[in-house]
Amino acid sequence: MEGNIAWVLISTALVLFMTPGLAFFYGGMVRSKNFLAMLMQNFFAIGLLAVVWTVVGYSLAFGSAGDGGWIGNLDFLGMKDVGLGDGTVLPPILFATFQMTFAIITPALITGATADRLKFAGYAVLIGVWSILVYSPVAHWAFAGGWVAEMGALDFAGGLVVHINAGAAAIAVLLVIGARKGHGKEPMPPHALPWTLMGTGILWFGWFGFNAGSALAADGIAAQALFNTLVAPAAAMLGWLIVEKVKGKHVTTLGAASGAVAGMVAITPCAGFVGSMAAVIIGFAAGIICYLALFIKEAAKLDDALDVIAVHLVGGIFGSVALGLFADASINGIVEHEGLFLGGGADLLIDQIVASVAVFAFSLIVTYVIAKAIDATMGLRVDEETEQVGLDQVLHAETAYNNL
Amino acid sequence: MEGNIAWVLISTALVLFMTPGLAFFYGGMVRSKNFLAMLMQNFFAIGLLAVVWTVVGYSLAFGSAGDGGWIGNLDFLGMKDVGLGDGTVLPPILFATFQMTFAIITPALITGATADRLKFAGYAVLIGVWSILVYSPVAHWAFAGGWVAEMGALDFAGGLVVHINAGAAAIAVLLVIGARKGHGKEPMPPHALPWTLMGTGILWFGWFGFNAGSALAADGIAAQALFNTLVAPAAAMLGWLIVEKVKGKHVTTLGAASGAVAGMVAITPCAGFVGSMAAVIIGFAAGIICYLALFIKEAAKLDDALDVIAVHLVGGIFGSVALGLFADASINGIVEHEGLFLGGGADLLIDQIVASVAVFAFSLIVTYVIAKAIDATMGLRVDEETEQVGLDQVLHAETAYNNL
Amino acid sequence: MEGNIAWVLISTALVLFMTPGLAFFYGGMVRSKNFLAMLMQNFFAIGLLAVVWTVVGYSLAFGSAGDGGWIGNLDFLGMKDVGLGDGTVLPPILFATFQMTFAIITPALITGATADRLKFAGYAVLIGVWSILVYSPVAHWAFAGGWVAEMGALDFAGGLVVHINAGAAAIAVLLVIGARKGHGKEPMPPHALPWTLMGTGILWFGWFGFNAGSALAADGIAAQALFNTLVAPAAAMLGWLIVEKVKGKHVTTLGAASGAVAGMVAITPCAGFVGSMAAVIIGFAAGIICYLALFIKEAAKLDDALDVIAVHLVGGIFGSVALGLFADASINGIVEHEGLFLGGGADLLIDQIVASVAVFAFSLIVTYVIAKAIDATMGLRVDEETEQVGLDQVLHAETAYNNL
Amino acid sequence: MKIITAVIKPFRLDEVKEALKGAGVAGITVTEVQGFGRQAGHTEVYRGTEYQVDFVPKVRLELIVDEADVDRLVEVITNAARTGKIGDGKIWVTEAERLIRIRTGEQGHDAI
Amino acid sequence: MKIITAVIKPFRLDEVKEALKGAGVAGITVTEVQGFGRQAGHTEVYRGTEYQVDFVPKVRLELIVDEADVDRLVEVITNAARTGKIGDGKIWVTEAERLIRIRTGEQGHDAI
Amino acid sequence: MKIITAVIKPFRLDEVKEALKGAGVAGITVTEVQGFGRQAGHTEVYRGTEYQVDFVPKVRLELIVDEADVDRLVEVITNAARTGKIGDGKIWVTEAERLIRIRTGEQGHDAI
Ligand SMILES: Nc1ncnc2c1ncn2[C@@H]1O[C@H](COP(=O)(O)OP(=O)(O)O)[C@@H](O)[C@H]1O
Ligand SMILES: Nc1ncnc2c1ncn2[C@@H]1O[C@H](COP(=O)(O)OP(=O)(O)O)[C@@H](O)[C@H]1O
Ligand SMILES: Nc1ncnc2c1ncn2[C@@H]1O[C@H](COP(=O)(O)OP(=O)(O)O)[C@@H](O)[C@H]1O
Repeated sequence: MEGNIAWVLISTALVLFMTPGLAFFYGGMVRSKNFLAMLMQNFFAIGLLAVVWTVVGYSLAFGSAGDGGWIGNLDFLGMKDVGLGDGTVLPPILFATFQMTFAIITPALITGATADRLKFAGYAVLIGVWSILVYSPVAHWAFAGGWVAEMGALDFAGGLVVHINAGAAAIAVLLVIGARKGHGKEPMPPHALPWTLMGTGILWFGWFGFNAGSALAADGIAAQALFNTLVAPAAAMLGWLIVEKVKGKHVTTLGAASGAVAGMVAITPCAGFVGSMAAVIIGFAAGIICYLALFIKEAAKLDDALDVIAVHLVGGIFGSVALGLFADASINGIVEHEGLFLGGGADLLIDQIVASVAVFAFSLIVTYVIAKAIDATMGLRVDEETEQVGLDQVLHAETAYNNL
Repeated sequence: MEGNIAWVLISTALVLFMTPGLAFFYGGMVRSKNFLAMLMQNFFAIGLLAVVWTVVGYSLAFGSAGDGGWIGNLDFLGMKDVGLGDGTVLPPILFATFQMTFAIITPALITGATADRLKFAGYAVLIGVWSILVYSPVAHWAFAGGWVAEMGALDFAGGLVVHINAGAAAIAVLLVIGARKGHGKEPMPPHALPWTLMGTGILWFGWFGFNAGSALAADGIAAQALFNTLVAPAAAMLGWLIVEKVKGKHVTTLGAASGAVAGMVAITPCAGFVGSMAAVIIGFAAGIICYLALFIKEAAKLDDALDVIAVHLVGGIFGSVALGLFADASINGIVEHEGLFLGGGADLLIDQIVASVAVFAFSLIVTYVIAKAIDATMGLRVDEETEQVGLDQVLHAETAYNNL
Repeated sequence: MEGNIAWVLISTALVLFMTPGLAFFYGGMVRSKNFLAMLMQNFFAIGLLAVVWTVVGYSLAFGSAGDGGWIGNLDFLGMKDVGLGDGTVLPPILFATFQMTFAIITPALITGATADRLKFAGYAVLIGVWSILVYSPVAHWAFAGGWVAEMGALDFAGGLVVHINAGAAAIAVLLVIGARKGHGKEPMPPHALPWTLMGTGILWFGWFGFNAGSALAADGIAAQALFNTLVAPAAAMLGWLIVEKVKGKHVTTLGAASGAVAGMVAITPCAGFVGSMAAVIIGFAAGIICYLALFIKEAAKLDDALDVIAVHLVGGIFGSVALGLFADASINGIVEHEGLFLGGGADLLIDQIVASVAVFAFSLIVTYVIAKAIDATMGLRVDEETEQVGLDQVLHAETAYNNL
Repeated sequence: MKIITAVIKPFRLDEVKEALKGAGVAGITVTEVQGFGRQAGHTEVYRGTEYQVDFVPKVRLELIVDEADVDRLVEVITNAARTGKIGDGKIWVTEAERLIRIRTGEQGHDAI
Repeated sequence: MKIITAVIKPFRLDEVKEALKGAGVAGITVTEVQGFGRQAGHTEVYRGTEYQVDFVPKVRLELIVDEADVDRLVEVITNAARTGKIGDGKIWVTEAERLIRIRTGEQGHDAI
Repeated sequence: MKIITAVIKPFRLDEVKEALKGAGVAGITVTEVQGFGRQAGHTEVYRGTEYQVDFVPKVRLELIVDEADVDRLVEVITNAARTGKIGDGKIWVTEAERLIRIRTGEQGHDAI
């Protein structure tokens, strides 16, 4: 058990490290006048959501686990009775902390879509409420033996709970706040891609904890998940770069980074359920598919600034559905129905699709209501002048770079 | 045992990673002409102190452990007889390495107070001597069963040994070197806060090893310490930002970072001794208290450039004392007298106060003597022109950013 | 076993994190117009080589392990039969993943020598082919019980396989592509050393996984390797800075970083085979020797832009040979012949020298042929105008920093 | 020949550049600058301390043009740069005695 | 109207700005520049190799002022920027033929 | 006195500086700028979208010199900066009415 505890301890630290990584992944892509605001949104997500999760979120998600239901209960409010364990099980407080790091990064993913225009106070309320009304229920469905799990759908590390969930929420918020000023007219190039690449490195590193840590043990399944989390993003990078090269003339560093992240997203639901070559295929396909999904935002007239839809929503859906094709009982005994391509029929595939649609719809609708309510009351978007001058100066009274 | 070894191995790596994190946490806040010098001081601390610790420091700190005394002995000079263990205990060489990372970062903390004006050679001698004359004794007192531990005071991961110790030393050095040229007259805004936020992310990540690693086992106590190290800084971030908002009009990214670090500091002595909601309370209070402690440096007319007093000294004292209120035997059986708020009476509280005062006074006095001696002989502060031109160019013949 | 698995899981993540670290270590030193290209080369190495290793590289390296031969077989193509283990052994898929991270970073090391002038497509082919024709064989020789191991030479974590191998390859590629335009005439100062220092911090952190992870167990040997990986680079930093101070007037941050990396390189082959004070001595000597080796590139008229020869080749040779002096059976029972200084005679020393020469020669020759072939067909070096304008813009249609 | 120098708000640069292109301008040299003027600076906060930042980021454009084009181009810049809010910036005109194109050695009007 | 251009040491910028404010100046445009001059550059070290950096960071100020104010302001800048050490910089004065305030279209003296 | 302003390609700066040193020039002020001109900008790619970057990095040099030296120095700069390819840049000359050395208060020719 000590070895398992050691692995989940470090995995928790790794996943927490992803949120700063995400901050910089996104932050390098925004204009420099909004860099600190992006960092702030992400770091603040740690501050607020750790407390929300401790007080109520964990209980709502993991109370009455295994009930096949829609939401947890209030048994664990304030981490009551979430103890240290007796040495023979994973300490419950450790499991709660590991899950906390997922609850933190999921709403933070939204900030990529809404870059450069969110009011800070509105954002704070948004993610706090969202965490309770959207994240905890969906986590209950899929991670805590709720109806999704009972139905038979699988989600190793958060294809449904994290990526589709956040991706759908991003669309909802975009529908409420609209596009950046100047969107489509002026180019808004990344102000400093090196930060984005640094963020990518940190994300990849942390994702080993995210996926392989979700085995909750230091065993062969964790090992396979680790392998898959290295190889699928690698293959996705190749996939993305190949399309990029075919469609334009250049392979870009942002493409390499984006492809890798797309692969991380897609392999998330599959990590501990699929074999080695399946991971290569899923990754490679994800790189291509997420690249092609970039056009969606234009078609849908959504100013998804940093492509949360293409990378997280589409990547999450693709990964969740791909699990219905590649799930492999020889990798993980939990797999009852193997994937279609392994001769397990369409059972799992259908469950995966149903679950994806359900999470997408639930998150989209509830998030829309929350965002609309905030926008109508305290406001969710800054005024035009703030947007011109930059969020850093107006909201946070700071400037990212000071030379004089 | 393997699981425990695995956890302490990675924890050691995590704590070592904190020193580069600290370098950037501080480095983002100084002016760009002194950025490299700040990085240099911190990286050099690794270089010098790892060797000092190996040769003599570890022995002075952990020799004759459990003697209730003031200093160790010379049994382990050059890591003599510090072996690999027999597989049933934590390898002694691993324990020595874990402790080494603490011995490295503690004097490095001082560099925040003295930013922009330390002579490199003087600094090198200062931390080398300090490590032997101040750090090793204090570590012996509290970590190696010296008089502080025997008295009954507790220090899970370094509230006394690391933070009060470094904070008091910072005051002493400030008394010797005085303020930066222009202090109080010209604004000296952080040259690039993104580096500071990156440093914060690394510090938080590494702090999981610092605190939860101090359990020296992969067990429930480590798990609770990990939880506390996530939640207390989160709550502290909220506390700091709330005061900031109440007193000014803005919440700042530097405030979010500073609040989080204040929470990390305060929870350090408590991490494996207090329960979940206690951690939330300690963290939240630390955020408020450390913010309010910012005024001390003005009152005391000390140019504590990057607020080592407010964050490390005050945070460390607050955490150490708070342990006397919240220590919880149900979390950790080592706790003999529970905290005042848990009905354990004032015993522990008094021990904690005595220990805090003792460490503060010892470090302040001895450091003052060392710093004064260095200043009188080789000089501890650069000349005025060097300060104007910048330390990077004059001391290190380098420039942080080269565009032409 | 769980504890061992936990340690190798996290070690694998740590080593993978080194490649982004290397990207920034190098990236800070190039001119800003080539910063992204450097990042791209390194991140792309992950993308391509993870797939190559999965499909064929692992099998060629570790197939028919222990045969005392020159190359593996095709048994594990596509990770066939590389399973999850039965819980009593390290999962084979985990071992394969750990080794993958070494296969990724080794060719990436070359990019430091060839900075500012490699054609991306040529580079991609180069490292892909190199991985198969050079890396896999050499890994087989030393890591998989091939002829080098059978002869009796030791390589704990890659002095031969990683550093001498990459260093020799760097010379070969330099012989093919020649010097940067303006080399020797205009100064080409590092555009932003803070990135280099950040990279150094990440490298050091990751190197704990590299070296201590190579114990493949969470045991005393791993602990000693961890200690050595902290202390040897620290001592090397001191060694480098002392020579720097003696020869010039300044100690530089780049010197601190370079010295530390030199120490990491030199201790790599020795990490789990030598004692504590031996590590201090090896490190200290490596700092001095690698500094002095900087002159080689001038003597050899090779424009080794970021000193891969001095740091990796010379550091790797020195460490490999030093093992013949300091190998200590009391640290690791695998050591049959102790080092010369421990009274074990010259047996091991000779083996180490033979192995170093063999790896050097093999890598130099085969790499030269590969590079020459690529250069003659698709081209390995950009044209002059691209070099002037910068690789970022021309090859990747991106700019690292955008202010307007 | 005349030199038109304009200091404008950074987020109008694109508009001004396009307008000048439209007006047939063949070359501009642009510098990032910091301006101090009637437009108040702003307050920044550093760990509980407020301080005033007097300088506001601006962009400085420099164009060498034929005397005959000056009025028209000043007009073009003014229109494209104007937001009507304080801090829109200034334009000033100076005399250029000679102009040389480095590549060809062409001088004066031909070098523009 | 005249343009005063001054190249000064960066760490005197604050002082010079305050002095100019005190002297009633309503606007300044500031650029970070690199200067080469009598003040020797410095040596930097790159892995054992020394190289000479000729350029020294400086700050360039530009003020459009009424002719009548030139002497006074040159004096103000000189006093505030002077350290007495080599490299204090230069001030030069040129003629501005026109000045326009973009926001209002005001011209000449009114636009200052 | 005259002011020579030159906008050149960044990678020629070293050569130009050395040539000017060789020609006895005692001071130069250098600014990083972005140029728009005949030299086409380039295309950048952002996640599948191409956009045109019109501005090209350039370096701007400013030298105050005696009238008598102008022709010679323009020649020196031209030769050192020329690559013969489009985008080599421009040199222009303006009149400086006064020049002051801050350190000493020297004026005119003595202040150069
Ligand atoms: N007299 C001046 N000389 C040089 N630059 C000036 C002058 N006055 C203003 N500027 C520049 O123009 C910018 C805008 O001026 P400001 O007074 O703020 O508002 P407005 O443009 O509405 O007059 C300033 O930030 C500064 O860069
Ligand atoms: N002739 C010149 N033309 C343009 N700028 C000059 C000239 N001479 C000096 N400068 C600028 O003034 C700065 C200071 O000049 P320098 O000769 O170093 O010392 P001093 O100011 O004491 O004369 C230089 O760094 C440069 O930016
Ligand atoms: N009329 C102009 N006014 C100001 N700067 C100009 C002008 N024309 C060109 N420049 C500057 O000179 C640079 C080079 O000019 P360009 O037209 O590209 O090529 P060439 O130097 O061969 O004429 C431009 O990038 C710009 O900075």
